[in-house]
Amino acid sequence: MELLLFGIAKDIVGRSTINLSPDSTLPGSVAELKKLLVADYPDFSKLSSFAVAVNSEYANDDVVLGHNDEIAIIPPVSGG
Amino acid sequence: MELLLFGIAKDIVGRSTINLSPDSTLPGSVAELKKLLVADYPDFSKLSSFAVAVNSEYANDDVVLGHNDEIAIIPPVSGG
Amino acid sequence: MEEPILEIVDELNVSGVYKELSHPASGGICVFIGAVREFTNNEEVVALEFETYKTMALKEMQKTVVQASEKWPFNKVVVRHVVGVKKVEDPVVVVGVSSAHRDACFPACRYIIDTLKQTVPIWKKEIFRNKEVWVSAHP
Amino acid sequence: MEEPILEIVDELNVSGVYKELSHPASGGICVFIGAVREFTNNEEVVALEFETYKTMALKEMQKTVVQASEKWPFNKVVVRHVVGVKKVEDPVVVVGVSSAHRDACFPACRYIIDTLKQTVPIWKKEIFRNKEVWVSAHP
Repeated sequence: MELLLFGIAKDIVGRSTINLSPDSTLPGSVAELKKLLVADYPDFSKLSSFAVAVNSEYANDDVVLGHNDEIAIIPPVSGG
Repeated sequence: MELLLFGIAKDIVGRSTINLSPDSTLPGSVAELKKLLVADYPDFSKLSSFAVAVNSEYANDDVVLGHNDEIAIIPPVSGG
Repeated sequence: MEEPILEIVDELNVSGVYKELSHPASGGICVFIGAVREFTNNEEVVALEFETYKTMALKEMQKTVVQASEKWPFNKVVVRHVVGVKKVEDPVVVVGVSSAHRDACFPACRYIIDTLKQTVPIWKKEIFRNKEVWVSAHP
Repeated sequence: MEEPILEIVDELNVSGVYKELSHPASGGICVFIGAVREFTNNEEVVALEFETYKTMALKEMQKTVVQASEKWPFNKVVVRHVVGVKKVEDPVVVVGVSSAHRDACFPACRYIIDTLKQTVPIWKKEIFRNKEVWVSAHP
């Protein structure tokens, strides 16, 4: 499972993707993924908010994650 | 006293100015000018409305007209 | 507000308006362009003809942009209207406002075009295949 | 609504937007341009840097213009946003809508830029002389 990182999320993690290797404990849902991120990178808890996108759509906390999904961390957007 | 005519006012009168010669009975106010126009050219009474401008400013009925004023008949505007 | 650009022109080129409105303190620019539509009440329009009382039109434009600047803070403004005969898709009026934030430029631009259509002495004749009509002249 | 023009670009040229929005049934065209401002909270901005998640950004733009077209009838729409480093007065986003009447293009254009700023995954970093800040990242 690979996570795409953008904006400040990339700065917090220090790179633009995170690979969760198949044999580690993979998050089963968006909520679990968020918990995992905050545990590994406490700076995520300092953000105004952050969302998760699954296959380039905003995903609620209860969305289930599959191994082949494209998953992205979406910090507060600020286009325009 | 010369009147400038625009848009449909020009079509009603058939030319772009009216000269009121000095020795005819000149209208003393905007209200009198409007009455005179409607009397001479009844088609003015068929318009949605028409205004009078004195020295290129909209003028109320009670504005007094002087011989050197630039006076214009302003039928309903429709720019844009 | 910087000195407004207010013009009556024979030909309207809208591609340069952005440059005229660009300003280091302006984060938002709102531009309205009015153009000739092909149909009015299902009747095909061949052309529009615009006429103006120029000195008064420029004065009324000036009053309108001053009123707008008292309601919303903005940096630059352009109002440019054509005269003469214009065909379908030709631009006939452009109103542009640039301001720090979009909360100002949108309503200011809308106010200026709405007020222009009510007060600025410009007249439009719709030319159809077999008749010509001065718009809004009759009830 | 015709097929919308939705793009993420490195360089934004706004002078051609009018031609893209011109349509024989459109009497009104409303264009919003967002540009880099020189100061944010009295601090001088050297540049802005924009980053995007492109596939998702284009999907969100599409959703936004479909929502707008369900609220207001319009003929054409353009949404174009930059990525990369932009300097003061550079345009960074253009939203344009053309419709029969201005009652539709003004609110549709406003809705699209407002919604874009809330939902489209684009991030802006303000580059000051001695620091860099991701806008809106922190409370």
